[in-house]
Amino acid sequence: MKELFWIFISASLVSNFTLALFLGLCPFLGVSGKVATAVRMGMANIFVLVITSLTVSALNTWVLPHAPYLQLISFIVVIASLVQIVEMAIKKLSPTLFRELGIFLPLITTNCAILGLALFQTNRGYGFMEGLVFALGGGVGLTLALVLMASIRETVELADVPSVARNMGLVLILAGSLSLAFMGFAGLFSS
Amino acid sequence: MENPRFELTASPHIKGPDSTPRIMWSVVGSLAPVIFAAIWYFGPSAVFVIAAATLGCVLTERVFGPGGSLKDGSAVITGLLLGLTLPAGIPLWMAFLGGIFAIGLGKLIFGGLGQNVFNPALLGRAFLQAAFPEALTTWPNVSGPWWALRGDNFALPFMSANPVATVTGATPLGLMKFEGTHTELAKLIIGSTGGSLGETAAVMILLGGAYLALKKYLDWRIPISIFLTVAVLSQIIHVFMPEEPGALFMLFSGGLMLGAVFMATDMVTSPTAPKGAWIYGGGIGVLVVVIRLWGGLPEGVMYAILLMNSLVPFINRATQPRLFGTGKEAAA
Amino acid sequence: MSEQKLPVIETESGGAQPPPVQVEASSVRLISTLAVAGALAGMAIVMVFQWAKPRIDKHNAEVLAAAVTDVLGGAQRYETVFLDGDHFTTEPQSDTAGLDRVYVGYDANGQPRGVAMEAGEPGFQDVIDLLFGFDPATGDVIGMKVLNSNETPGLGAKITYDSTFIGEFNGVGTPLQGVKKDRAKGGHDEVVMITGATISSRAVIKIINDRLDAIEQPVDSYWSTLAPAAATSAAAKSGGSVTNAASGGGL
Amino acid sequence: MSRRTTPQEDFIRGIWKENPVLVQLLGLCPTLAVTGTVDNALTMGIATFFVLLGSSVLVATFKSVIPKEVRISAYILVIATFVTIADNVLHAVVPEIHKSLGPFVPLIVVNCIILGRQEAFASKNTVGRATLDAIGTGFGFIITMMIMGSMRELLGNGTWLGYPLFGAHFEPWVIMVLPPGGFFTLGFILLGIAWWKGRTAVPVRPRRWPHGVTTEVGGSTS
Repeated sequence: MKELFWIFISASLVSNFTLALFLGLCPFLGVSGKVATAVRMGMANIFVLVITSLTVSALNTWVLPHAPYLQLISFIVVIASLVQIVEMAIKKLSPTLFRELGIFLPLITTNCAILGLALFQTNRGYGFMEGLVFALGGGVGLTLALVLMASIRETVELADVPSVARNMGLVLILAGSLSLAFMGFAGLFSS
Repeated sequence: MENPRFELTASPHIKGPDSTPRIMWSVVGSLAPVIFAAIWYFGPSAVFVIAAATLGCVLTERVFGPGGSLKDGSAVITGLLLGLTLPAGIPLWMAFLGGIFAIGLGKLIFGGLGQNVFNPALLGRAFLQAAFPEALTTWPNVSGPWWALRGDNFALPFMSANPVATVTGATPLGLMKFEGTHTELAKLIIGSTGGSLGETAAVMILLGGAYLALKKYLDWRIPISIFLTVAVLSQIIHVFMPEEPGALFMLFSGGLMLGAVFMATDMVTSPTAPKGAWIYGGGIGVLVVVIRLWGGLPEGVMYAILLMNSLVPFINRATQPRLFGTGKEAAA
Repeated sequence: MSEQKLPVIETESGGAQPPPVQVEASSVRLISTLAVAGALAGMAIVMVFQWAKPRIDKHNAEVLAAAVTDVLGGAQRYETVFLDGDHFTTEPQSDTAGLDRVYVGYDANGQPRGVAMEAGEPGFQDVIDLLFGFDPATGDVIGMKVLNSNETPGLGAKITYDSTFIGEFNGVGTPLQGVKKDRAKGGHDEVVMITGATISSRAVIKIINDRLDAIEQPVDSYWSTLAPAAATSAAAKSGGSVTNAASGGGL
Repeated sequence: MSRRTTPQEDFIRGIWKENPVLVQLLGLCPTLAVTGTVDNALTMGIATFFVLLGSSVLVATFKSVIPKEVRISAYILVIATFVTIADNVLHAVVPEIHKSLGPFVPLIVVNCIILGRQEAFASKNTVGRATLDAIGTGFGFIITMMIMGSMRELLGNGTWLGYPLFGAHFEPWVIMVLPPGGFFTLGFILLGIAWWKGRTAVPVRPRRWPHGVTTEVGGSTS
């Protein structure tokens, strides 16, 4: 139990998926202009991360011990198709949810965070429960970073930012500052 | 609301008729007792370090800032505050570099005064802490002759400091966390303990803070909510886990006083609405307790404030339905 | 082909094709193309994998052997033993993949030199994995090597290369006690921590202590089957470590 | 393709004018994650170069055979194959660097630069042009990785490719090799490029807050 808790804290705060591991940077830098969008993007990410984690646990248990060289290809193919199937199922079952999250799903499939989760989960030898908690923590961390960034950017929109920093420069400095602030969580609950 | 008249001054504009420079220079004045205490305890090193940090800030503002922006005094405040958060023995070039970073990436890149998200002084401090962790956690002992340097202040730029000749000590929080020993409360209050230049003398900090609160230049809700949260939370934890320190120790040790009174209350980077101030202060308090008790670092005030700074846009959204034009209601 | 004409041609060709026929025709083609591509890709991957696998395995074995030699003070060879149920054995009944394991090192004369074991727990940033050598006969840790860590460069990361710190684990009583440099009393169980990196140093000490807590019993009993003569001293020592723990508890 | 480009343009474009990282802001994940040291950055750059070149050549060769409907799947299959090969080769040849790169080598698969070049260029052009384009883009990526890696290793460790350059007393800026340092370094480079471009062209844009701003701006966000 204690270990699961630490995995969650680590993935969400200490080694935040986005701010420390650099996973999910595309949405972090690209879709972080508006808070409302960022929240939905984060939710969709949590959702896909959890599906991914379950898939990876299954693959790691039953398939990959026999064919380790297929690791990468099977991760990509299986995750992509599973997300597609879930997307279709959601479209059928809950059109409202689909409208909220659906448009992000195809984008997310080829996102660093998804494959990154699969690889980190495998490299660290996480089992079923550990993987699930890792995915949840990673998703929460990603959402946290995304929403914080979006709310800051909405405010900064109104500032007289110097022209050299208008594009990505300021966003990266902001990301660095957030990452710096998150260093305060170093070592949290580790002993 | 029908016909809003916009006065385009920089952001700390909800507090009435006082102009920004006047407020800022009052803050500088209120820091005087804290600086005095720093010099009293840490000798000439305190003067050099604070001066180096301030010089870094002022030069950066002068070179990259909009013309005449030095007059509002905000760069000087950032420099003084940054200097006060540094250990006395730090090489001066590091303090100077911290000043450049604080103003350059903490303020000017957002467009200058009133538009930044993070407290510039703390951002500079966090940068230095991450860049030079060893120099930033070397605390000189308070004993020894007054006029002696408390470390290798004059290390050449970009070069490491020579190992300090004087005995290095530890902060009360460090002693608590790693050795399980308590520091006497009286020492914590008058400030004769190890620590950053300006954080040790609790009395002096409260003095400066009271002056600012009376002049209504700082929102009293923020320090009060931080103190309350830290005290209540740590006392509850202390009851259940007696090995953890109690409320008084938590309040008077480390940078809590300095941070709560002078950093967290920065008008630009704190919420504008009263309700927001309570949420913000409470959040800082909780984070301080969590990082101090369960984090890897002995002290967490700086990170707690920076983290809550990043939440301020969010808090403002939640506590103020409209971002603009509500200043008068909020202040009333 | 001029720019203006291009879109016209496209719409014409798109509109002229009878859609159902094309879908029918291409769906077979789609699958066959992907299947062929997949088969080729699979072949290429398997070929490279077969070339790389022995090299990777050889390297891993070398790294492990070097590390075991390192932490066991120059053991000549080592033997992997698995924890099957509650006891160690070289030939476990169950599949070895999921079993906890330690490495018993032997010196040039074939005498058991000590037991090397891997352990890992969260440090300052991330999990620290290390290998340490343990001599059940004396109850001492006789060597330590960090295998994987993600600690702060230049500070916490010193646990991987600071020779003074690593040297501290060369013969130290268990359970280990971490002490600061100026507070060392020279006790047999003291490990002097790296200045400025106490959190990472403490993590290393805690990882070793926790691992021994969990596994010392079966290791000791396996050790006694290897070296019957050492069994008595191992028992005596475990009494010794209890007193150590009691005296250390007040700190 | 509005206009035929010369081979030189195909090659040079990816290095500066359409630099994948600095101009198009693609592939930021490896650019930030593994540039703490020059050798990591260089290895990553070469691995990505290899995957990009291999995929581009293959895709350009078989572009007429691959049906449009499954092209993305086919590209990903091709890319994943090359990445698996690169991963295995690195693991066998430079195990230490492979270890420190960790999962970021397999993550080349989702590097937008590679898929982007297949979709935008290799699938529409001849093998020769696709090769030139891949080499140019790949070099652009390697160069960016080297700039990032050099800045971070020099300041963060006082060394370049492991050789100490500043003498024994240099105080390293540890932050440069930490995650925030990655963001700050790239941010700085982008600021520098924007400054350089602004110096040569474009007049400064008017301030976003002219005096007649209406209240709707505040209202629209809620």
